Amino acid sequence: MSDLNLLTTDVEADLRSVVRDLLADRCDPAAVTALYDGDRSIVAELWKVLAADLGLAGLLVPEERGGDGATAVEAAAVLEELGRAVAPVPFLTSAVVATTVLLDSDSELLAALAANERTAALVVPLSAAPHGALPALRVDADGRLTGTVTSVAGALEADVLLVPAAAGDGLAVYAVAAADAVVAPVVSLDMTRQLADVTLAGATGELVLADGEGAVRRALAAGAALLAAEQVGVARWCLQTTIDYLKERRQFGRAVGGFQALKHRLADLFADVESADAAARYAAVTLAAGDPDAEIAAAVAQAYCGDVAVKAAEEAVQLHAGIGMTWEHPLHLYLKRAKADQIALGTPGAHRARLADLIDLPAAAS
Amino acid sequence: MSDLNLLTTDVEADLRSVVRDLLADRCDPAAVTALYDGDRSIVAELWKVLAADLGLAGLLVPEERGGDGATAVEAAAVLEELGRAVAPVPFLTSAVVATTVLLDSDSELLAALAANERTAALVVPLSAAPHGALPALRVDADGRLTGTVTSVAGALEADVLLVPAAAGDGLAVYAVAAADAVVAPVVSLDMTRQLADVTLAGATGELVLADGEGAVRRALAAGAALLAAEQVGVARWCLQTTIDYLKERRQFGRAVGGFQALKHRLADLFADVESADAAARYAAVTLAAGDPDAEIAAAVAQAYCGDVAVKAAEEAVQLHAGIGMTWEHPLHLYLKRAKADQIALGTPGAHRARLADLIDLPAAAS
Amino acid sequence: MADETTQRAELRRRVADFLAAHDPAATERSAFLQARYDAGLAWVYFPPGHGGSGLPRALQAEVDRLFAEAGAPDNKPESNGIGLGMAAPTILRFGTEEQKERFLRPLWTGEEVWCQLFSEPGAGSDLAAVATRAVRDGDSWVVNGQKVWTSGAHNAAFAILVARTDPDLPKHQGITYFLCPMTDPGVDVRPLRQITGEAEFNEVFLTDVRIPDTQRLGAEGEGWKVSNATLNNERVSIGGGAVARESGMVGVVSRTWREHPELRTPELHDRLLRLWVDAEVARVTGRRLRQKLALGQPGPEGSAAKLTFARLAQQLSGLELELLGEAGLRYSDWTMVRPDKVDFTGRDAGYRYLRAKGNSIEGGTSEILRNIIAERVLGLPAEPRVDKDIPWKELRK
Amino acid sequence: MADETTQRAELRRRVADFLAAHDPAATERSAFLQARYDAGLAWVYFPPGHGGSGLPRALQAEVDRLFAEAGAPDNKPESNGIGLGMAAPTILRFGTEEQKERFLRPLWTGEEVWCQLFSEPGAGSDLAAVATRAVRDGDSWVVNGQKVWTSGAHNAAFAILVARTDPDLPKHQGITYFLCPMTDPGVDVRPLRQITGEAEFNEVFLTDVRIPDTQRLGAEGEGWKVSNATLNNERVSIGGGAVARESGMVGVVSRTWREHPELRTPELHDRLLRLWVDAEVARVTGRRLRQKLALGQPGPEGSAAKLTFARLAQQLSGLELELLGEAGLRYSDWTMVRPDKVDFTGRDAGYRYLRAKGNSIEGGTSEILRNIIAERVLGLPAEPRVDKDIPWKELRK
Repeated sequence: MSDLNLLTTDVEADLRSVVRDLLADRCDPAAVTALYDGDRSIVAELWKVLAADLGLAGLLVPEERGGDGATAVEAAAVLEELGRAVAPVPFLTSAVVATTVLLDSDSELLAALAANERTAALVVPLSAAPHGALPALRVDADGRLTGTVTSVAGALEADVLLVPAAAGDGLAVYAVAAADAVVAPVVSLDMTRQLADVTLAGATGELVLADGEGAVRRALAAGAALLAAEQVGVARWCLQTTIDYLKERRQFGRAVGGFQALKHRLADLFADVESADAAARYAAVTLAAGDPDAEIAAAVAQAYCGDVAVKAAEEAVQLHAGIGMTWEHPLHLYLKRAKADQIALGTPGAHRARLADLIDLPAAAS
Repeated sequence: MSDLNLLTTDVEADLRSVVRDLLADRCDPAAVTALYDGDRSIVAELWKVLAADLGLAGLLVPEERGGDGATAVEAAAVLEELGRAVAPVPFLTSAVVATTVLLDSDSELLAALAANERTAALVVPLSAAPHGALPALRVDADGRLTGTVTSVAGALEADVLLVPAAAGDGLAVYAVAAADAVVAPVVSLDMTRQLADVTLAGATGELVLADGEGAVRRALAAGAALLAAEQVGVARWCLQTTIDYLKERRQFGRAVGGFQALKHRLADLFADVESADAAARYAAVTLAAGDPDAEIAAAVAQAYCGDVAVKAAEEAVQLHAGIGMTWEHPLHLYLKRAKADQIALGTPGAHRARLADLIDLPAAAS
Repeated sequence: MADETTQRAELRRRVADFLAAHDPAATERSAFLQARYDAGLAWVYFPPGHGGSGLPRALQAEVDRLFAEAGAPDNKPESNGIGLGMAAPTILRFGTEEQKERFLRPLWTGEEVWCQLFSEPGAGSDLAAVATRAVRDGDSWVVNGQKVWTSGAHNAAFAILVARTDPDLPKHQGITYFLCPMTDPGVDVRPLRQITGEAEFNEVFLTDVRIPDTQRLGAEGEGWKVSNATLNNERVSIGGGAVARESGMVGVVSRTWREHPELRTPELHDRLLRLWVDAEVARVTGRRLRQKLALGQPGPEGSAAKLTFARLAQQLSGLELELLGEAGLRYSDWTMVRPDKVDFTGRDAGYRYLRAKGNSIEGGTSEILRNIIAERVLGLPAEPRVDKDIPWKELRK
Repeated sequence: MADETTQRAELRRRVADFLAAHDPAATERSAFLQARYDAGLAWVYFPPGHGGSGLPRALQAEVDRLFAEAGAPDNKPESNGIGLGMAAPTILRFGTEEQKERFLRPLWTGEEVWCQLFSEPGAGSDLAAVATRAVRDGDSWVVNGQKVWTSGAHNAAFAILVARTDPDLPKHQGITYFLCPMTDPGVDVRPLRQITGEAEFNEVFLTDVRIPDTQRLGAEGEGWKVSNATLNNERVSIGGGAVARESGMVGVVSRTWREHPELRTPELHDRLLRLWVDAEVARVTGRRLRQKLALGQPGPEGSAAKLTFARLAQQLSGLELELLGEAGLRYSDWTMVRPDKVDFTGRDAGYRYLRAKGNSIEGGTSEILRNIIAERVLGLPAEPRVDKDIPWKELRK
C-alpha cells in the first residue's frame, strides 16, 4: 500500500463541494421525511439534477462508453455526501452496482445509464453480501423469466432491471424493462432507500451477460466497498450535528457539551469516525487502483464502518435526548439509514466471517 | 426462584465480619506481595488461623462427619472476603473443591479435612471447566498411578492429593500423599494462588471413589459457582479502593473523582459489581438449596462475574494511573488474581457455550 | 417472617370475605372497585381510609393475585401508569387530608386518569429550569407555558404539574407543584410524533389555565422537593418490572433465534448469549432489589436497574435486526397513530429497535442516572454548579 | 510531487557520494555517525548545520533505508527514544544557537542519551502542578524535588526537566524548562518496580542539583509552553508506530491463533476478528496520518491514534490469555530486572497483558487525550478551572 495516496485530491474536493452545495439546496430534510408518509416527490427531481446536470450517473462509466471515466475514489466522495444528506437517490444502486455489472457486458445499456436516459437496478435483496447466496430466477426455453426477489433497493427508481437468472451451474443476467415486472413497494425501515418486491411472470429480457456471476459479485463488492463511504457520511453528519447542538444546548446553567462524560464519548466517537473514514478511503483507493488488497480492504471497511455509523446515530439520538426522539428532527432519518446500511450488502459479522478466510484466521473446527 | 432469599442473613453477616477482621489483621498486602519474590511464609500461618481457629476447613462438611454443616451461602461469604483480601489460602481448593469430591465418598479423609489435620487438592488444571475435559492418570494392576497434570491449584498447600485416574470408561479418584508425588512449583500469573505441576511415577494411593467422574464434575461446578463470590470480592475491593483514592487525589485543583467522565465510569462499574453480586449470590443460594436452577445459575455467574472482576481491576489500574502500575501498590495483586480467576474453572466464553445447551439457544449449524 | 405469614393469612381471609359480599360476576365494575377501595384492599400498603390497610408492600402481589383468580375486574393499571405510579404516592406523602380524600379514590379506580406536566423544551434533564409560570390570582393560580413528553394527556382528567411561582428566587426555590385540571379550556393537547411514526406523547400548551389553590400540592416554593419524590417513584417502577426468565426483549429475540435456525451465525450466537446472561443477571438483581424494598431496605439499585434495562433493550433490539437481515430492512407501518398503551416488545423488530432508544431518555436519561449513582451512592463530588444561587430570571437560558 | 521526486533523486545521489567517501566497513562507528550528521544526512528534515538538509519529513525513511542497505551503523534509536523523539525537536524549536550546537550532534549520534524529568507524584496528568523547585543562584539554578516515571535515567547524560521557578505566579506561569545534567552528584536515580516485576522506570530525587542558566530552554516562566511542544511530539511518536499489517500485538495474537487450532472457539474467533479489523483500520488511519504529516498537514489523529493503540494492545493481550487458557495462568519470571529497552510484544502473554496496562497511562492518559480531542479538535467547552489564576503557593495540594 506504500504508494497509494490516502489524502483528499483536488479533483475529489471540488466534486465533493459541488455535490454538497447542491444537496444543501435541493435535499431538504422535510422533503426527505415526507417519504415516510408516502410523498416520494423529491426523488425523481433530485436524481435528475445529480445524475444529468452534474453527470453523476456516468461517473464510473469509461469515457469511451459515454461516461466520466472517474474512479471509485470520486464515487466514494459522492456517496459520502449523499450519506451526509440521507439523499434518497439511486446513485449506489444504479450508478455503482448496476453500472459495475454492465462494465462486463457490451450492452448499449451502459451508455444509456451514463447519459441518464435509463436508470437500472440489480435485482437482489439489499441484504445480499458479495460472497453470499444470490437469487436466480427461472428462465424458460423462450427466454421468459419467472420468479420473485424481495427487498430490492433501487427498483422503484429504475426503468430497467438487471435480473440474475439460473443458467446451468452459473448465473446469467438479463435486462428487463421495469414496466414488464411487478415492482411492489415495501414499507421499509429506511424509506430514504425504499425497497420493493420484484416479481416477473414470464417477462422477456435482453441477455446482457451469459456468464454473469462474477460480474454480479464484483458489482456487489464494489457496492460494499463504496457503501462504507456513505456510512462515513452518515456518521460525520451525526457527530457534527451533535457537537453543534451540545455547544448550544444549556442545562444546569452550562452548555451541555461541556460536561466531561459527554466530551469523552464524543472524543471516542470522533476517533471512530476518523478511523472509519480512513478505512472507507483505503477501500475506495485500492478498488480504484485494482490493488490486490482491495478485497481485504472492502471487507475491513464493511466490518468497521457499518457499526460506526450505527453507533454515531445512536449516540446522536441519546445525546440529543428528547428532541432526538421526535419526528420533527431529522436525526431519525440518519438512524434508520445507518441501521439499514449496516444490514445492506452483508452485515459486519458476515464481512468478518469472510475476512477470516482472506487473512488466514480460521474458525474453530466443530 | 420465588422462595429463595437473596438477602444477607445474620449468620452470614457475622461470619463475614469475623473473616474480614481477621484478614485485616493477618493478611498484610506487603506479605502477599512477597509471594511474588518467593517468600511464601504467609500462607501456612494464615491458613492455620482460618482453617483451624475459625474452623473454615470444615465449613461445608456435614456435622455428622465432623464439620460445620454450613451451606454454599456461607462458603460464598468466606470466598468474597478472601477475594477482597487476595488471601493466599487453599480454601477454594481444599475446603470447597476437594471437600465436595469427598462428600460422595465414605473416606475418613473428609473428617481429617474438616479438622484441618489434612489439606487436600484435586489434581486437575486450574483452568478445567466443570463440563470440560478432565485429566486421567494411568493406573496399573497394582494400583500404582503414573502421569503428570500441569497447573494444579492448591497442590503446594496440600498434603494429600485427590488424583483422577482412568477406570474403564470412567474416572476413579485416588488419594495420594503429596510426599509421594513430585509437586513442582510453577511461576504463575497469580502468585497468590500459585500453581504446581504434579507428577506421579508409580505412586500408590487410597481408592476413594471407584466411579468418581460425577463427583469430580460436581466439585468443579461447586467451585465455579463459588468462585463467582471470590470474583465479587476482588471487584468490590477494586471499586471501593478506586473511589476512595479518587476522592483524595487532586489534579487541576479538584478531586479527580469529581470529573464527570470518571464518575460515569464508576457508576457503570458500580452497577456491574452490584449485578455480579446478585448473580454470585443466586448461584450460591440455588447451590445451597439444591435448586434445579443451580446449574444455569452457576454458568450465568461464571459467564458474568469473571469479566466484571477483570473490568474492575483494569479500571482501577487505569484510574489510579501511574501509582496503579507500581509494585508498591497492592492493586496489581488484584489484577493478576482477577485475570487468573477469569480463566479458572472455565472462561466466561466456555460457560456461555455451556449455557447455550442449558437454555436452548443452539449454535449455528455448520 | 412469622408476622408476615399471619398478615398474609389474615389478608386472604379478608379478601375471601369481601368476595363473598361482592360477587365479581354480579357487581357492576366501578361499584366493585369503589367497594374494594373502601375495604382497604386496593393498594394494601397505603394507610387505612385511603384504599389500604397499612400492610407491607410485599403483600400487594398477593392481593392482586387473589382478586384476579376470582375473576374480579381490575383497575386497568396499564391505562393509568402515571396516576398509580407517580401521582398517588406523591399525593399520599404531600397531600392534605382533603386532597387525599378527593383524588386518591377515583385515581385508583381509574375513573380519573392522570398525566404528568414536568418536562419542557428548555427543561429536560434540568427539570429545575422549568419556565412555565403560575401567578397567584386570589384563590387560584393562573398558569401559562409549554410542556412536552406528556403521555396520555388526551385521556387525562388531571395532571401533576410543576411551574415557576417566583422567578426572583434561585431556580430550585421558586417552583411549586400543582394538581392541574386537564379539562380547563386553556389546556391544548397536541400529539408529538416520534421516530417510530406514532405519537405516544403530547405537547401540552397551557394558556391562562386556572388552578384553585386547594390543588397546590405542598407549600409554595416546595415544588422541587415534591417533584423529586415523584421521580424517585418513577425510576423504581421503570427499573423493577419483569420477573420471569426471558421476560421482555431478551425473550423476543431468543424466540426469533429458536424459530429461525437458518439465520444463526457464530458471532450472533455469542452476542446473544452475552446479552441473555446480562438479562438474566439483571433479572436476579431486580429480584434482590424487590426483596430489599419489601423489607424496607431501599437500595441504590433502582437507578442502576433502569440503566441496565435501557442498555439491554437497545442492544437486544439492535441485534435482532442484524439477525433478521433482509426481514430487518422491512417495517410494519409508518402511519401516524396515537396508541392506547406502550408496548416496548410489541409490533415488529424495527419498531422495537426505534422505541428502545427512548428507554435511556424517558424517566431520567442514563447520563442523569449515572450522576445520581456517582454522587448519591458512591459519594463522589458533585458537578460544579454555576446556577445554584442566582435568581432564576437572571440565568442565561 | 515532481518536486519531491527531484529531491529524492538528489538525496540518493548525496547518500551515494557520502558512502563513497566514508566506507561503512572501514570507518569507526562514531566517526561515521558524526560525519553523517555533519553532511546533513542525519535527520534530513532538520535545518542545514544541525544534521539536516531542510527536506520534507517523508524523505527520512528513504535516507535511513539507504544507509541500512549499505550496512552502515545506525544511531541505535531504540536506546535514545526520549532524546530523538522529544528532546531534539524541542531544542530545535526553542533552543539558542549555542544550545543546538552543543546538544543536537551528540544526541543524534547517541553519544549522549537523554531522559525526561517531567512527572512527579503530585503532578501526573496535571503536569502544571510540578512542585520541583529551581532557585536562581548567580549564573546557575539550584534544583530540588522528586520526579517519577523516568525511563533510561540510569543511562542518561542529560534530561529535559520542568521545575517551578516562581511559586507566586499561577501554576502555568511559574514553570521553566531546563536541560539537566544527569551526572550531577545531586541526582539520585532509583529503580521503580512495576506490575510486570521489572523496573523499566525510575524515581529520580534531585538534591541541590546545579544547572547553568545557559541550559535553560526558553524564557524563564515559559516552561509550560515548551513542555507542551515536547508532549505533542511524544504523542505523535507513540501513536504513529507500526506500518506493516499485523504489526505489534495483533500479529502476536494472530500467530498464537494460527499455531494453536486446539485452542480456538467460536466466541474467541469473532472477538479476534473484531480486534484484527480494528487494528487494520488503525494501521490505515496511521498511514494516512503520516501522509498528512509528511505534507505538513498535522491532523488531530495523533491523540486519537494513541487512544486506539492503547485500547487494542490491552484488549488483544487480554484476549490472548483467555485463548491460551491453562498456559495463560503461567508467567515467565517475576524477578526484578532493569531492562535495556521496552518490548511491548516481547516475553510471554502475561507480561504483554500487564505491560499493556501502561499504554493508556504513559505519555498522557487516555482521559487526558479525550479532553484534548474534545476541547482542541471538537471545540467543546473546557473543564471548569478553579486553579488557573491563583498563585501556585496558595493552591490546595
